[in-house]
Amino acid sequence: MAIHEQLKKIILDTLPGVECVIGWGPGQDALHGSPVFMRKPEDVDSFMDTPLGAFGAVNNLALFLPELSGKKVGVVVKGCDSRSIVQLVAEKLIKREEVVIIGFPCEGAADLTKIEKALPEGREAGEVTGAAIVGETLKLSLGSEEISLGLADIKADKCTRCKTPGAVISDAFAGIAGKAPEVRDEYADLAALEAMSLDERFKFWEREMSRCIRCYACRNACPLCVCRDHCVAGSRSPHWITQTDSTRDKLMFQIIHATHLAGRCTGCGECQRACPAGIPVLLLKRTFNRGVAEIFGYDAGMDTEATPPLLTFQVEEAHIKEREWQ
Amino acid sequence: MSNKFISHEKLRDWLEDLSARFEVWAPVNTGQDAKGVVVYRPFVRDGALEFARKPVESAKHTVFPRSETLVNFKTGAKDGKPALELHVPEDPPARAVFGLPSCDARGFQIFDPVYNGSGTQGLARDNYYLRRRNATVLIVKACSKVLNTCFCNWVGGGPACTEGADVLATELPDGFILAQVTARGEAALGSALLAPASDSQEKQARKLHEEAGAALCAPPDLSASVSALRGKFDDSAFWEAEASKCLSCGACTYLCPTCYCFNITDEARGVLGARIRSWDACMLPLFTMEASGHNPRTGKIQRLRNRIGHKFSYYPSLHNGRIACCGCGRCIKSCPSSVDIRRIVTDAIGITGTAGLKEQKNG
Amino acid sequence: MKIGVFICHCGSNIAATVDVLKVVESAKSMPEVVYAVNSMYTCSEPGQQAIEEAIKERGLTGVVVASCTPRMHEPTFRRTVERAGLNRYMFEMANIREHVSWVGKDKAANTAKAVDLVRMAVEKLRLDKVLIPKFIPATRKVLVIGGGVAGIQAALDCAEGGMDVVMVESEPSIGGKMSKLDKTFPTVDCSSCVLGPRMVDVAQNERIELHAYSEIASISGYVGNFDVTIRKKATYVDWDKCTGCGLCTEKCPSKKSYDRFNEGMGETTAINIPFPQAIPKKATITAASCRLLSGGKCGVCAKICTSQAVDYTQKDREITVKVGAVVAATGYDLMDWTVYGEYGAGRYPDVITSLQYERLLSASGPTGGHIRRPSDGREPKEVVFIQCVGSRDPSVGRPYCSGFCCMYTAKQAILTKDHIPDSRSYVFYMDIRSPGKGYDEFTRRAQEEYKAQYIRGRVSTVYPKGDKLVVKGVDTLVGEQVELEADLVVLAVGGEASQNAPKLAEKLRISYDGYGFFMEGHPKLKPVETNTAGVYLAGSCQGLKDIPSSVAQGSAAAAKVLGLLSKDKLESDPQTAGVDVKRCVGCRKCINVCPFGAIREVDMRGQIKAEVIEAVCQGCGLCTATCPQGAVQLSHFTDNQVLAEVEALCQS
Amino acid sequence: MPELTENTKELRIVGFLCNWCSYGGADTAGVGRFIQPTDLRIIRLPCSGRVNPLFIIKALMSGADGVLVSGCHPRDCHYAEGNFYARRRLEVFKHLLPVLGIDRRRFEYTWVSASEGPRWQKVVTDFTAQIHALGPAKFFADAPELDFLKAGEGVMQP
Repeated sequence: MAIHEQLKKIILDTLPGVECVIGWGPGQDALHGSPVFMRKPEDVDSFMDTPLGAFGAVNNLALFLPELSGKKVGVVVKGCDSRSIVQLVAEKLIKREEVVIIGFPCEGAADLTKIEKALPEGREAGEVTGAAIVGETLKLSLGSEEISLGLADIKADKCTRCKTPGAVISDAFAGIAGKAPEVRDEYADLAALEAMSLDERFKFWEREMSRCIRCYACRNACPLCVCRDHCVAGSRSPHWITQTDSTRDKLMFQIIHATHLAGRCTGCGECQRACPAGIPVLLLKRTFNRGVAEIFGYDAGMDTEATPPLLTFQVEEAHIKEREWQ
Repeated sequence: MSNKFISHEKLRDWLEDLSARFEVWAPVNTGQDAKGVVVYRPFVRDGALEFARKPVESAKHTVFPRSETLVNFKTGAKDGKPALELHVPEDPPARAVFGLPSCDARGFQIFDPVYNGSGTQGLARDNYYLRRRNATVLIVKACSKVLNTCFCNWVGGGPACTEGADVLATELPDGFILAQVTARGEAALGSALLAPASDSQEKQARKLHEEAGAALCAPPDLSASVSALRGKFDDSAFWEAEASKCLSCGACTYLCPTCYCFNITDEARGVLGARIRSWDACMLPLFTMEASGHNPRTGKIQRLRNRIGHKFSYYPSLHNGRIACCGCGRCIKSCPSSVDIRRIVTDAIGITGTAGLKEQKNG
Repeated sequence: MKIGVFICHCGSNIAATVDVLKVVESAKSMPEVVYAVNSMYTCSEPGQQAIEEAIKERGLTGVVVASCTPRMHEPTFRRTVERAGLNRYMFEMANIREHVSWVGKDKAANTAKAVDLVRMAVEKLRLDKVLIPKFIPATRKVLVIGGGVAGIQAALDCAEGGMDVVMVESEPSIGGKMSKLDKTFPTVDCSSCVLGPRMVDVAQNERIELHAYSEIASISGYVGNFDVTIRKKATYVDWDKCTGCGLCTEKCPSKKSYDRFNEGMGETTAINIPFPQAIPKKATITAASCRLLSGGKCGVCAKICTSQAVDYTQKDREITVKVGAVVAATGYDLMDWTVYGEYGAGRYPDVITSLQYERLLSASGPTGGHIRRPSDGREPKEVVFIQCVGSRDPSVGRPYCSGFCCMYTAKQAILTKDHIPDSRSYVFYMDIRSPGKGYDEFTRRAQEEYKAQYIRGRVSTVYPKGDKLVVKGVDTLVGEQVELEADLVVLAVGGEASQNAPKLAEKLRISYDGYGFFMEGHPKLKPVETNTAGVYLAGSCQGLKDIPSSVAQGSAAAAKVLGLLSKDKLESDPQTAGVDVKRCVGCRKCINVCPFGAIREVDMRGQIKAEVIEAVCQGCGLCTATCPQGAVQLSHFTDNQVLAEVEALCQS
Repeated sequence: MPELTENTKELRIVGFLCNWCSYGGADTAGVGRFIQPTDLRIIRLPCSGRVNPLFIIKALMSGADGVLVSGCHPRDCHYAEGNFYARRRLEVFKHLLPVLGIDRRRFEYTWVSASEGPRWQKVVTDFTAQIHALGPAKFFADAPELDFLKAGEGVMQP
């Protein structure tokens, strides 16, 4: 039985005991999936019923769990999504017993930006009229035109460094979890930025952030952003940033978001995916992820019993040489 | 007056020529590669102008900036008492926006009655809006292709609709044909660099307009949306189902050519400060937050209901039935959760609207 | 807001390197400043008067004084503005002396810096809020942890002042180290004659509730309202029934138990009363030595006890008490002297510690007050004292001076002569530290009257030779090697913080230094306070000290407790954190990090919110730096205030 | 100790100091007349644990050329644990600066006790020299969005 059929069966079995099961259904076009909240058995029909199938299961559905706390819900997760759940549980932001986690062996998810970049010059993803996955290729129709793209080339970056193709924790699992791949995150994206001079890096951010429209999709797409409606982005007390359309304040917000996620971010990349202006905001969070891994050997979202490193301390820190300066 | 033509080679010369009289804005690829994000930027000669892909954002900020200073102030003391000095910023320069799609230009027509005092509710004239609006020439570029999120024809527009445009430009293989629409458009076309358009060029342009229009599905009848959405107002199950996946971010509203809401805040440092107006969005929690801490729109369900209701019911009922949506599709295209305004409206009316492009085979 | 700014010349201290008038002029154009003036000495009476007058005449609602460090005169000026009717927290200081005029030579640069600091203070003041102290009810009862001389003094003084006292002692008897001493310096009066009656007073005082052989399991709460759980360790004897007759100790067949009270100089029975003057005078069974409790057959004590007090099934039990204040008087331990292998410490029976020697000197000790060598019971004639064993020795991690060893060594040399007139004492010392009343005279008496031979230098090695111990050292005054043959070697072992001190400190939420000694609130001005309100220190747990100093601290701590709890309600410092419940999302991050347990989770109409217990909050602001949505703000150091200060510095 | 030349133009250095140790250490340096460069301005906070790392970037983005944080030595915190948290947060935060294009050396944190006047002098002197070696930072100093804060000509009375 195909994975999505197995998942449907698990979802149908889960439904009677939960408020709803959150999964992926069709989006506005052939390339887009969309979160679907399955409450009735007939809602399950459209689950993963899209041309891209599991490859189009892009959204991190853990996002919706905190707002549903108090209700028992099921959620279908990719491995990376499960890490968000682990972190939410570790921080007691959701209750483990209120979530039924349904995992499956994820083989990667699509990156729409990469698909658009792979199209011929001047063409855009919105022109796509049909899609199908055939073997390792994605076949796209743009009107009468047919274009084939290799799946490996349009997979999200996070999939190439994924350590958890199966769920870290789950209550039900479709199929058999593959062996966790031996991958090391080399932070190639950061290295590319760091190949620039300091001045160029600053100009890079200035240029990228100038596109920001302050819609806060990055924040609202982040499953670990706890403040939600109470974000400091709009508050007067504290008044961290002005409401002016200034690159400085827009960058400041990204720094605030990244700082609040330091030691907590699982690198799911939803912030960057959600950004309508295509700003690589994940880079800032990954900077902290790398730092936290170096200093504390800590990777968020792997252990429900762990304390985020910035909410605790050691009297003697093994990897902090604070006396190096002075 | 006959139509004009400017070749691709001379386009930048003309825009530069235009820059003597206007602050010219145009779509620019601001990314790191050929597929970078296209947004509107002030024209610079060596900028990466792009007309092939639709700008991610609408052009509304060229007239209605994301933030603008309403008044500068300086606090101080005089004779042992606090004192205040005020200063209103000077008028902004005249602008010409080149290459915006028709839907973006139509968006301003939805702004106008709200800000020019002609609206049915109140007669306030917003001079900050009007002084920019009246000094801006909109040179619309007819769409040669449509996207699967486009639905301008549902709300009375079309790929080459001239409503709201001062000039209509159509891109031909070798250049742009420019048709004057309003008197204001004439100012932009008074350049020696422009040649008269030939009949065959005119014909070509008309053909392109027809082809683009034909690519869209036939529009459903939305005339019932005003009453349908009003009827759905208390149907919490309906709105919960539609809003479950919404993130309650501001992407849809801030990309929208017709969302006109704003916030006013004072930003000060020491004795100097400014009262600024900045965009606000009904999808964000602070929009309806009251000073007491009470928020009448408690969650995303109420917020999404307001956004759809405002565009397809409340605004039309105040403005002669005009729907406050220009069908640009950006809210759908850029929604991180694929919330589709077309579907919500047709669901509310209880009809099935075939969304998107004719050839499209939806998932 | 109407702000007045007062710039101090401090005579020439500030004016010499800062153009004060220029600062005044600049201040006049700062936000909401309606008055700015210079002042020769702002802290002087006319200086303060001028502030009061300006507040009244000009209707000032906030005041900035630019002068010395706020650590010096902030309280002074707060009182000044309060006298003029302002809230004392509507006041800020700019430190233009310590941080400007005294550390910079360039007058123009100093002046610019002073202007910046004044602007910063003005911007902060603009966001200051009126703060009003709250009053919290307090339990008028004190917990004294430790029943040594310091704890006894604190307990008795508190009881004398009308305060109820709960005393917790980990040993079966109170008395502490002092109860083990034979005599005390410099008066050579009997230690138990001095201490004994005080111990009895503790037992008899109706206000004092004594829990011996007990430990602190946990402490929660805050000043005025601590909840203490005391673990009463199993003694296997019902102390309510035990009369302390001692019959059981005579009949107990297990007589080889380690005698803790006598520092191992003798042996004792499994069921025992540590010493005749013990308070409470009750028997305790050492389970490990007891034949019955270690699995064998016996039960002799139970049979013999006339009051049926023995209960082999007894378990540890916990009781809880509510107190308003805590005095920690947990004393010290001797450092592990066996690290000095070169002295044969722990290997040669006739190399003993000074405390063991006290037990040999004591009439109530294992030898009945006759000095006898542990090895053969012979009276020693040649006694060598080695000082600074575990003091002033960085090589064993004890760089500090224990403070009391010089004096007790002199005392022991004197007592040795008293006990054995034909004996000779030798003292190897580094320096003689005797800065107390009658102390130096005392060490001289030891040398001059009692002929103790003081040798300035360290001992390199001690080794046995026949029934003697050879002590090799150096006399640095004459620059010669010294070699002595001793019958007994007494090591003046230094003290160290109690092994359990750090654990207790964590329960009390007080700081401790790198050695484990508890940190006082201020080294000069708050010697018995800690940084946790309502927790005080007495005796050697704060740092090693002799009996008079310990007693003085005991009294000082008692005075602090009596002062604190003299009213039914306590005034809390309003400069605490507060939660904006409208912004709080209940993520609990602040609760996790608060070092004082000052934030609790409350349910507000089904939503989790954080709540600061103002009386517990010490105002560190860690929560404010932790809260992602800025819902917890520390009064007077809010995010907006710090941001305003940053902007004030960066805009200029 | 590196000396600054007399005529070097002052740069903007913001210091965040805990009240109990480092602010006291700076006072001690003052009492001892330990002459220091004048660039640094000190913001007094109760504890280094009060330092939100975002204060640092806020200062740098608002026009500071350097930021120094100083607290009690580890184990000596007046509040027992504040500086332990600060140490972790500040250490992690250091990683962000170079990615933003800000020289890492524009921010340092250190520990100075209330008795360490001479040490405070050295810290200030060395850090000031370090910032002077890097020169002025011009992150957003000339950004047009700041214009709104500058009341223009032709001020009119209300």
